[in-house]
Amino acid sequence: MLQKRQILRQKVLSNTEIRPNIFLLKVASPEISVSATPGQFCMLRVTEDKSNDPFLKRPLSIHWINKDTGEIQFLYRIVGRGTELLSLIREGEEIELIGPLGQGFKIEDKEIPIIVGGGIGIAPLLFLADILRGTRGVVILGAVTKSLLLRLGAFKESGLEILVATEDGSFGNKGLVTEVFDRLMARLDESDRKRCMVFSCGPFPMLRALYHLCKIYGVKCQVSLETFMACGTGLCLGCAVKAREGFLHVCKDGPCVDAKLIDWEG
Amino acid sequence: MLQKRQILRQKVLSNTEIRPNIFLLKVASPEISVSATPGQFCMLRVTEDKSNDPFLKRPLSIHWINKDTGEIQFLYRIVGRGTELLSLIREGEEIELIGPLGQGFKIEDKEIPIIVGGGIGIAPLLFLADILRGTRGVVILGAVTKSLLLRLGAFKESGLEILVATEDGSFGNKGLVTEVFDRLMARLDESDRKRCMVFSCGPFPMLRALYHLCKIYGVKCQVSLETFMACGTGLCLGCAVKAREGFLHVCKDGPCVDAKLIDWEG
Amino acid sequence: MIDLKVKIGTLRLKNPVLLASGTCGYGKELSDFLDVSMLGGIVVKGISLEPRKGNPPPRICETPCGLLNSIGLENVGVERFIREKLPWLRDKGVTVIVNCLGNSIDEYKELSGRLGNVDGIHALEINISCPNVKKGGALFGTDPELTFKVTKAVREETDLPIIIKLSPNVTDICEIARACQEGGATAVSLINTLLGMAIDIERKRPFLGNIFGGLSGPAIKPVALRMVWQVARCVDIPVIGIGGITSFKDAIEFFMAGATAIQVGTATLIDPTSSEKILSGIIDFMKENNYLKIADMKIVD
Amino acid sequence: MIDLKVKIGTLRLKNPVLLASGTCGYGKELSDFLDVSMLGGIVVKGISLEPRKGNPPPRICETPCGLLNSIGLENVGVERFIREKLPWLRDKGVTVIVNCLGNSIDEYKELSGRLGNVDGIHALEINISCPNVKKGGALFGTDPELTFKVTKAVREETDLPIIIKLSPNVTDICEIARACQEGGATAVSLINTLLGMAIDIERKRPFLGNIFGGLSGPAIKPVALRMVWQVARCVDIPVIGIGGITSFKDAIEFFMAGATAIQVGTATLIDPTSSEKILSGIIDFMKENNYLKIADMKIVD
Ligand SMILES: Cc1cc2nc3c(=O)[nH]c(=O)nc-3n(C[C@H](O)[C@H](O)[C@H](O)COP(=O)(O)OP(=O)(O)OC[C@H]3O[C@@H](n4cnc5c(N)ncnc54)[C@H](O)[C@@H]3O)c2cc1C
Ligand SMILES: Cc1cc2nc3c(=O)[nH]c(=O)nc-3n(C[C@H](O)[C@H](O)[C@H](O)COP(=O)(O)OP(=O)(O)OC[C@H]3O[C@@H](n4cnc5c(N)ncnc54)[C@H](O)[C@@H]3O)c2cc1C
Ligand SMILES: Cc1cc2nc3c(=O)[nH]c(=O)nc-3n(C[C@H](O)[C@H](O)[C@H](O)COP(=O)(O)O)c2cc1C
Ligand SMILES: Cc1cc2nc3c(=O)[nH]c(=O)nc-3n(C[C@H](O)[C@H](O)[C@H](O)COP(=O)(O)O)c2cc1C
Ligand code: FES
Ligand code: FES
Repeated sequence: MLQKRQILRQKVLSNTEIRPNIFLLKVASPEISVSATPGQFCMLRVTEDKSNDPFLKRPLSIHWINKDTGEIQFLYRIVGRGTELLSLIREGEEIELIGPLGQGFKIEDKEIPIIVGGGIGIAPLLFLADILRGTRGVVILGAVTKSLLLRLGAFKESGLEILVATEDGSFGNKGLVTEVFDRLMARLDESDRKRCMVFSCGPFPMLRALYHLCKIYGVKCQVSLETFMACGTGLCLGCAVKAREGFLHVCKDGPCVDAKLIDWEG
Repeated sequence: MLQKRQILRQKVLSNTEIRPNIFLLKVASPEISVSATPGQFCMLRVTEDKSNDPFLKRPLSIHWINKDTGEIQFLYRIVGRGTELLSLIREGEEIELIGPLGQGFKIEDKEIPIIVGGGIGIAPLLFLADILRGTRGVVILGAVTKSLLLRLGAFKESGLEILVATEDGSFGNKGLVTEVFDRLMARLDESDRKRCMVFSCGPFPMLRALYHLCKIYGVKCQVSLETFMACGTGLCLGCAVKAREGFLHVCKDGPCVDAKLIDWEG
Repeated sequence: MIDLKVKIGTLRLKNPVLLASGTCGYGKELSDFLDVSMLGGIVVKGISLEPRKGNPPPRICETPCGLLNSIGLENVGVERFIREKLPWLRDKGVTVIVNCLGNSIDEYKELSGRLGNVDGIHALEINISCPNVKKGGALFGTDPELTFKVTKAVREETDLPIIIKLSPNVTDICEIARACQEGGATAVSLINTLLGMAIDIERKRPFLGNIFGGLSGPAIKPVALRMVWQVARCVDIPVIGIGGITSFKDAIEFFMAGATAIQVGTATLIDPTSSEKILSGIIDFMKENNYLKIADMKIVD
Repeated sequence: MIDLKVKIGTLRLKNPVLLASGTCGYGKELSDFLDVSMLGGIVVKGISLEPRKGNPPPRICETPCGLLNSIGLENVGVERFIREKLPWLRDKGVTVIVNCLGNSIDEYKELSGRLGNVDGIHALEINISCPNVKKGGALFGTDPELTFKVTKAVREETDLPIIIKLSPNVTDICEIARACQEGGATAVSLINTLLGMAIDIERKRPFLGNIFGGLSGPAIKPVALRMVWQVARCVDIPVIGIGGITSFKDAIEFFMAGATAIQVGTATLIDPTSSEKILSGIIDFMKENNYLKIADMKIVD
């Protein structure tokens, strides 16, 4: 039997704090770079060799990939012990990871892509924007304030139209990404809206609000979900989230799913 | 109430592999350097911050101290997970440790000190040799082969007479340190022997053989013991070793004890 | 020269490394990483007569060197298992042990009857850490009499080798193991998870949707090993060791305690190839220490 | 504004952080690092009528996020304790709880009678994880009836607050806790260590001189927390939480589960100042979350 996948140990190219507590991690991973699609994730070992604590690998979305150089990037925020340990890994060291995992975003040719990301939720969306280069797509990025707005320059390189919302109005539109999205949809005519596909990632309340707007406007919507994961590979059934019917397993059915499958009030 | 002791976090000055799997660790610790006596030890945290595994601190003897600069040294061999993790700590990083702990060697002025160390067991003896500078003392160092002989140069600086035994005869006398010791004792007269105090550290069988020789020659003998330790501070009673009567607790009654207190056959 | 084969009654395993129920799906999920047929066998996710949806999220929580889970026995049910999952395993030549869940003695009976006649199933593992709905929800596996009854009922229903999987949440594990032996069990496997919980202090509520969960992983290994040691000394049937096995060294400890085979559980979640690494580590250890068979490693006291 | 004081019957603690028995010696050993009188109190190393030598070495073994110990209740005996150890604690104004060991109901009685009249002792903690020599060595704490009898016997012997310290190695912890309540216990404390073992695969023999040992440390916290949650919901007397508490967050989890106070055990071995850090972390957490008393943190379900 062919072993398609392995636990990879790969070289860290850099691990830089780009904003307070926000890190950009670059890893040389030809294996992952060739096969990954936008929206997929990896499980990363944050624990030192020989130690069992913290016990689980951490899921991180693939932020960006350079298929030519085999470099992959992760963008992460320190929220606890695991991400803190991850932030200590230095250039030249090796990191253990598994990937690419899960279902990425489903992209169809004739659609108008609308990318909506809030806060660290923009992580999986740069790779997506890059792939959508040359389309009529729009990217809406949100943050609390200008200094927390992440990777704006990198998104601009995709050539897509970029709209920005900051809650305090320090940059771009004042308000929430959903408000910008609302105004954008209001401007489009019915037939364009039908062709739109929203791709989103961010805090749950933002995704829920976005989903409700999409329902009102009759726009299709995919979201990237987060939940606690033990394996990331479909073995444990631990990553269940409430769906319209029963449960979805984020690591296998997702993380990117059609927003209408989810039980948003659950 | 005065808090005399703290958990120290101190800067690592260097951590160098001086022989395969043998490391010399230098730490800036003015606190420990001022109060430690030869034969005492420290408990060192080998675990990364935020991790609980490996769970226990590791006991290491104080190898050498520079009271002027506040530098302390440890000499250790990689035997398992903890010492392996310790070996990864780099210059400039901090290490958490407690010390000095336990009873060091008891040194009296009029004695002729005979220092006997085998293998990594020489670790606590350099500090001792340094303190005994200027006495009539003799140091007997042993190793399997020349390349495993540790810190010979450093011992020479103490100015004490140095005898060396290698099991394969590749350096110094061929044979065991106990054989060299035996010959040395045979040369001394009764009154000199009475004034001798043997200080020793090494593998248990070596210490036992040495103790039996000391008994035959009527020579006093102190040994530095090793055992599994949880706390190193006298709290858990976990470090018991069989004594003539009941148990000795290595971290409080030792590690340096009068050899005749121990149950060598237990 | 080394003989890795072990016998559990009429069940023959090519080697003593099994995958533990609930941590390897139905085998196929792992096949991207591992040739499952290389192992002694697989214990598939617990199966009940009817499909089950499982517990509300969150279902997992990391703990020091361990994992709390409250999956709640989510599974596709016996019919879909036989139709959709088993054929793949059969095609690959995998030795299949089916972990069986029931809420009454009748359910265990019916389930083992149904599974007993199906090609490609080599043994049943009866998970008695299930609530007995007829008896107020107390677990079968914490009561020696109920354990005996379940064992006997299943024994009468099928000729397949029957492994009873013990719950560690008991005062006297030997009493339960003896009840299995008396009931006609081919073997016992242990341990299932220790009952535990965690609290989310920010939200001020239990972390898991189900409040309680099962603790697994390296944290529980000392308890598992102790119980295997005890059970291997109080029954005459084979004992399969489970609990926190992450490296070949852990496996060797269980063989020395008296286990005939072992199961790798949570370790697979963290590294899907763990079982393979453990197997090759066992072989190396046996070579270096001149052991010819697994049973030679048992400590005789 | 925050009131850290807690009451355990007539025992008043200035704060809810205690040192657990067997991990803080007789207090003085810690005084180089810690002002013990700052804490709620100390539970001294288990004391028996006669001095005990303890178990053969090795007595400790590191496990994943945990510690196995088989100290074997080594102690100086009640008379030397009173003569040599207690005066120092009394002088420092430390609240002293004496952990009591016995091998028969009579021993527990005699010991608590002896300790009940001594100045400077504020409560007794009865360790019922001791073998009952009259009953083939089964532990008192695994049998509800024996637990009841021990509690009652001690209760009749002294007016001091009596805390019964429960063994977690039981099927139904509530059954045991209720027996304590019925026997007249002032409070229960839990958990003592989980029974575990380790094997030295190089030497092919159990690692500990005593074969079995007690597992403590972060590894066992989920089990301890679950039991505290259960017991806090099945008895009306105060519950003292113990098991793997290493940070203030762990302590908060226990308060939320329903503990009135907590004990810091193995954490002190690794960092002798843990209890102090935990106490200050509790205070900060309460301030940030506007809790006024410990009891306010309990989750009401
Ligand atoms: C598919 C997927 C993709 C993700 N992509 C990114 C990303 O690109 N960038 C990023 O910053 N974060 C991402 N997250 C969230 C990230 O996994 C968590 O922030 C991280 O695991 C927290 O670990 P910790 O040890 O620092 O925090 P702790 O809170 O100490 O972690 C304790 C446990 O909770 C889990 N956990 C905690 N928060 C989350 C969370 N929000 N989601 C899932 N598990 C969590 C941890 O994995 C761990 O098992 C993603 C999550 C998922 C499921
Ligand atoms: C007072 C004292 C002084 C010591 N001084 C030195 C020294 O200067 N240089 C040196 O190289 N070694 C010294 N040792 C031994 C050293 O502590 C062990 O080699 C080390 O703890 C091994 O840890 P590990 O994690 O690498 O090994 P592992 O075997 O993985 O450790 C597992 C557990 O066993 C304990 N352990 C293992 N071997 C020993 C041992 N021989 N003695 C005590 N505990 C052990 C560890 O501390 C740990 O708790 C000393 C031991 C003691 C008690
Ligand atoms: C996510 C998860 C799901 C599990 N599901 C089952 C199950 O369905 N049936 C069963 O008998 N045991 C189940 N178990 C228990 C394991 O098979 C095993 O007994 C336990 O986890 C201890 O072993 P470990 O520490 O190696 O994981 C499950 C364990 C985990 C972690
Ligand atoms: C080395 C050691 C010695 C102990 N001795 C006693 C004892 O004498 N009496 C007792 O009731 N509990 C004793 N215990 C149990 C602890 O008091 C505590 O209940 C247990 O270790 C769990 O808490 P922890 O995980 O915080 O250590 C001991 C524990 C350890 C680690
Ligand atoms: S995280 Fe294990 S199945 Fe999804
Ligand atoms: S190591 Fe704890 S008392 Fe000596």
